[in-house]
Amino acid sequence: MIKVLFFAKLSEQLGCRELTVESDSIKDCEQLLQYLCEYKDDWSSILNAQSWLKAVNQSMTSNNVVLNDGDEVAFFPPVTGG
Amino acid sequence: MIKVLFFAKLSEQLGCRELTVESDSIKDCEQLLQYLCEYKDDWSSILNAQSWLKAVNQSMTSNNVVLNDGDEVAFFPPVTGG
Amino acid sequence: MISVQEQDFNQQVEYDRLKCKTSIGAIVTFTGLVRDINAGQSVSDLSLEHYPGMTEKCLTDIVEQAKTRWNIIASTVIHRVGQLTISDQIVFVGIASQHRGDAFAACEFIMDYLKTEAPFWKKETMINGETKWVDARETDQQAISKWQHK
Amino acid sequence: MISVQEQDFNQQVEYDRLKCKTSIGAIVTFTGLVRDINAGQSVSDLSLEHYPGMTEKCLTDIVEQAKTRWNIIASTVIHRVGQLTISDQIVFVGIASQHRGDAFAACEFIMDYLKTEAPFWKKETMINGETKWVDARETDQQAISKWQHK
Repeated sequence: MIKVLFFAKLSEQLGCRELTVESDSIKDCEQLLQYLCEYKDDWSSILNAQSWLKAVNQSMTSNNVVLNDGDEVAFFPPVTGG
Repeated sequence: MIKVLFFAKLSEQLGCRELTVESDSIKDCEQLLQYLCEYKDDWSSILNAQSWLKAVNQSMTSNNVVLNDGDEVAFFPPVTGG
Repeated sequence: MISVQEQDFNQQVEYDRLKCKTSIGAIVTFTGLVRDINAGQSVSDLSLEHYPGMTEKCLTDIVEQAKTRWNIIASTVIHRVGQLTISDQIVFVGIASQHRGDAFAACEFIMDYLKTEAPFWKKETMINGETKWVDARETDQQAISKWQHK
Repeated sequence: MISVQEQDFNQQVEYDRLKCKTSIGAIVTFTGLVRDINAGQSVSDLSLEHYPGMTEKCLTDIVEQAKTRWNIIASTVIHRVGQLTISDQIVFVGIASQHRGDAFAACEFIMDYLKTEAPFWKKETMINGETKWVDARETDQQAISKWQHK
């Protein structure tokens, strides 16, 4: 089970803030993204429209990290706090 | 008439905070310093012991500024505020 | 002290908290406020979303990094979330050090990294009622580079 | 606002004074405190002498220089004189700007120049009763150089 989170503009566009993915075939971030792109009709175009940031277990990474059961993966736009 | 001021460690060593010099023969800072060195017995050694800072009319300068009647000249150690 | 909170904060309280040891010679604070105009448009309100859990972790990491580079006696980072309006306080970073050089550098370093790494997102409501997510600024990304050559 | 004064100042009051316009997005403040140890010796008290007239002129000049280099919406410089003790506030520099880069730079610039140009002199009383005039620090002179290449 992988917990997927979306934030800010991305969560608005997808109409989704949180998702649980229960697929044994997802081994890394790229496979997860592929799965999400096929999750709903318009998700592929939204997820590919710009380069979203990604955090695995609450640490930002641009790598294709290997995923394990219980991992938390978040996708979001560039941050704008402060 | 030239108003001369001393501050901090220098005023303590000279035993003087303020002095009025009424000499028509003092035309610039170097002549003033020469006059002060001869003002009291130990002033020459104190004034030459280290390089004191100098302000003419409340602006710091390292130049030998020309002095006019009514000018204010101050001598003091490197500043240590803040 | 690190806090992500909805409620406002008080300058004197935060200053007094930082001033905790007699070895402190310098306290530098930064406060970020909601400006009336952003990217040329008149703003009326701001809402701040964040990623609970990661936010606190990220701010802790940034402060720890600062502590490896500078002498820091006490530090505070407060970031507000939720609904804010013009001139409201958004963020506070305070650093207490022996000397001012450390306090200035650590405070600006933390703000620069917070701006580009901490998972906060601003959504503005304009005075015409329109809402829009604030775009990340290229200048914030550039601000990071000055810390990578020191 | 520039003030040379014997009385203490209050952080919240000075912050509120700086926060005078809705265009302000960043407020940076520096506060200098009397440290318990200076140059390895335990300090008990501090007395601050200055050159009345020149001090105010010099601080005004430094702030004006900062205004030519950075966008400053409001500024405050307060420097205390007279008798102070451990942890007492000595100096406050506050800058309000649209953006943080200007506020940080202007605040540190003013402190660096104040340290080397403003006619203040500190005399320390040690816990053993000895008094001595504080020596100027070479590092303060070096701090100036970073503003001359920018």
